[in-house]
Amino acid sequence: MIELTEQAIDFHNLTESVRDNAAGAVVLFLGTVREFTGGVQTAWLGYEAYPEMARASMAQLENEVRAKFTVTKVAISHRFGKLELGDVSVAIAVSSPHRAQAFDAGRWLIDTLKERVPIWKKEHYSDGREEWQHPGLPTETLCKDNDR
Amino acid sequence: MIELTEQAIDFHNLTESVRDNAAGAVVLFLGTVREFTGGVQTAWLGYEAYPEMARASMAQLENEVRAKFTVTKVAISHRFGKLELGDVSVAIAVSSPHRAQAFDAGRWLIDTLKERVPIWKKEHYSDGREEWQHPGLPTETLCKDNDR
Amino acid sequence: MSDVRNIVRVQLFAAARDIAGREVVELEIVRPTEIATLRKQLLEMVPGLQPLANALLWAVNNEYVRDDRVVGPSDAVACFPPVSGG
Amino acid sequence: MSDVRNIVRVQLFAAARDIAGREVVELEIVRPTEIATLRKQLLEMVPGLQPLANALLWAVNNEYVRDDRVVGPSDAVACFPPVSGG
Repeated sequence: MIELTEQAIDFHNLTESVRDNAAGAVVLFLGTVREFTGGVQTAWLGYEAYPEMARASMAQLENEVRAKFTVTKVAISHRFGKLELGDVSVAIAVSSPHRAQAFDAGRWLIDTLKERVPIWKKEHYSDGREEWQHPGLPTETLCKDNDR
Repeated sequence: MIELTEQAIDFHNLTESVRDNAAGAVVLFLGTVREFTGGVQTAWLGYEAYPEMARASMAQLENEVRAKFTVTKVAISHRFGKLELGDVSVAIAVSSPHRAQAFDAGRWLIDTLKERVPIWKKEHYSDGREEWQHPGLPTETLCKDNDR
Repeated sequence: MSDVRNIVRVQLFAAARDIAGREVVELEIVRPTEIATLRKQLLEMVPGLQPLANALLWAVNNEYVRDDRVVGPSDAVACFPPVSGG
Repeated sequence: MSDVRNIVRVQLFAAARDIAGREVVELEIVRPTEIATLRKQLLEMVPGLQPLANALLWAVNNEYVRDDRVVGPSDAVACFPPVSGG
């Protein structure tokens, strides 16, 4: 199950969707909006997606995780739009006959999603600054004056 | 939060209980009753606990995981009694500022719980046999005739 | 005091309880006694536990203990086969 | 047919879209053209993207592509900085 949504992610339903009598283990990962990063306070986050490619890319992750690991069921949901502190930005649920595979598959999915799926977050700090998060790019190329 | 219960585990509530603005990651692990193990079909499982020591032992796990990993909140619930196929026998939820620590802490908790917490399961197979699961003990010392 | 006869109650679980046919075995001790001694007494009283003897775990007051742990009548003592929760 | 002027629409996202001040840039091509050529045209049209140039990623029809990928006017082309979802 692949989902890209502007609504709050129903991670309970996502977890239920991967439960299966063939599985002995379920792993759920939630990414949540953290208030402090290295002493800097976040007020809220804006997530932007390239929707068609993000959905295709998440579906591709599901295919690849099935090829790499022994998984029974997989569900991935990513949220976009404005997220407040503590909100769930991404939820990944995996079931597997055995727990080692469930943990490894869940970890591979979130690591690879963060490398590959075309979604971007913009930090809105409590001091009013805002900054796109583009790993590898120097900050000064990304900061815009708020009035620009 | 530590729980030993004969009721169905409310893993949604357990997950909510570890969410925190200081955390960027939540990992939930569920152990569920699998139907087939090496071609042998399970009908149901009976879980027995030494309740006082199981609770003390799970509380000790919480202390140790906090010493070993950077975790924000921890919740562990184990069920006992009769469990049907697909039921959740154990749920472990961990939050952490960063995802690697959340995964590592969750995995350490379930691995160590299985080694240490005094709870035992008895397989009730679909062919009517029943068998205590005691890792390291030869099966013949554990099988009882049903009429004994 | 050294000749007062005391009772240590040993709680059994899982296959050990099934084999013994009871949840508690009462062992008589003359004075505070090591787990190693209790083990010998338990196996004499319940010979059916012999096949599990080397694997049996012992706990006192909710903590695992070794053979040289000394226990008295006020301790909560338990004996059980390897755990399999999760 | 080789002299028909065609338009490739390049979708921009995140900081690239903010810097360009628009969601789509239309680039004129004479014939099917490599991404490397589109990149040059895009940077001429939007010089503000220069500091991001080496990091920009390109996708055609929802898949990442390299500089030598050839595209025509019917392809869905997108250009954006490194992703940061999750």
